[in-house]
Amino acid sequence: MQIEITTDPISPWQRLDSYQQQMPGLVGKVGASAVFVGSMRDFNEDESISAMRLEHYPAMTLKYLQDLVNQTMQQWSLLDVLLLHRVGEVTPGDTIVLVAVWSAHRAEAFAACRHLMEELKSRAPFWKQETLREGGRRWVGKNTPG
Amino acid sequence: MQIEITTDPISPWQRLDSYQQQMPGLVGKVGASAVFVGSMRDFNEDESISAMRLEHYPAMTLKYLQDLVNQTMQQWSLLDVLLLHRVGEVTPGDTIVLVAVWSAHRAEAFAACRHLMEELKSRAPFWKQETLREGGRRWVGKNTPG
Amino acid sequence: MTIEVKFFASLRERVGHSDLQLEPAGITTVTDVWQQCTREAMPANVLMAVNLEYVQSGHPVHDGDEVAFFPPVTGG
Amino acid sequence: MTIEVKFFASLRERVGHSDLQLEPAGITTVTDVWQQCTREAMPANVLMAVNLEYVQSGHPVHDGDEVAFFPPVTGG
Repeated sequence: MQIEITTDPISPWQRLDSYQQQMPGLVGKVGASAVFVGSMRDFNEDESISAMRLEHYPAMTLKYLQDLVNQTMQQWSLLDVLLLHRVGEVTPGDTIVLVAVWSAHRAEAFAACRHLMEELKSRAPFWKQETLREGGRRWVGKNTPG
Repeated sequence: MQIEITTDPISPWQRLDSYQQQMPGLVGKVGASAVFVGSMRDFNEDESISAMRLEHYPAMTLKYLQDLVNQTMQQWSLLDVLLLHRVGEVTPGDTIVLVAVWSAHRAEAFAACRHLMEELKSRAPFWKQETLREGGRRWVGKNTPG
Repeated sequence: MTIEVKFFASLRERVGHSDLQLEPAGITTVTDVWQQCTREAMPANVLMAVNLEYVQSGHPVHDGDEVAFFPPVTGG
Repeated sequence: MTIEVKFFASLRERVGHSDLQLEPAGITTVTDVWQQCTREAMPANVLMAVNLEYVQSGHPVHDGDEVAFFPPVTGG
């Protein structure tokens, strides 16, 4: 299990490739992997967006995500979880979040991946401030339910 | 959009990495990617499994998957879909299926990825025959609902 | 022309054929195709396709059609 | 010791502070912490945490606690 909050760009598929190579003990145990990747769009609420800044509450974010992942792994008997979240300055196309789960069967993988994303989006203390292409900055007001 | 049925081993994350590099027009449009990877387990219905053979009905499988992907892309306004399925001889740990969808928002990505997998598992004409570690072969009877 | 018939997976082994060509004479439905191919009773869970589309056993069959019989699918 | 108070995102800009240290005298609840930091009314949608856990405004606050106020979260 790995949780990382980083200011560095995330290459989601390369990270998954290298992470999965480090779990050889699970070969033959894993029947299902479900992955969600959230990336920055260049358009939001009728405005073109040129950049975004992601702020967070470091100690609480890490604690919240660790508790969430532990609870989710138990609830759905997961074999492994990888969760990455970007902070700092990002531009359109950048990966913001990656959630990957590994389990024996697909129902658990789908449900757990969805649960992690919905909880993260509604409770983890991150905030987005958008830079509008036409000038100015604005805070994103709230996340929409999935 | 790409659909491929192959006897070659599938490296899911490397395939996703190279596929996504070929869709530069969608940078900034994609807000969500959902991926499911199904892989071969070494244990099923109380037996250790050493290998498996995947048979299919080539012309119907391809037609079925093309129709399914087209219908799903329309229903959830997806930006792109990649669907890979292995056939022939496989061993534990091998990737059997990869379904990846790209969309503007996460609800559509999750729902469409799930829909593609459930329809594929219940309707696409593939069949699995397992080789038991203790000797003998057996056909898998049916897929369980997700 | 003929009717092309295909059997897959465990049903192929049970019926003993993977491909058959049938003369269309006397064939109206998918059930007729089955009965011309084998004396086995049609299993309750058999799936059927005509020209690559799922159908029911009463579906009409015409000269030149491809008819397939197979067990429940187990891909993915 | 003191009570450590943090404000984030739009609330940090509105209140004009990111970090404050308060003397614990006279402070019993999270609401008391807010009122010692600013004359602004507490927004209806504000979220609050004590020692990195979500709480409600009536939650007790003790010397040495870390108290945070922030707007609805927008990560992911």
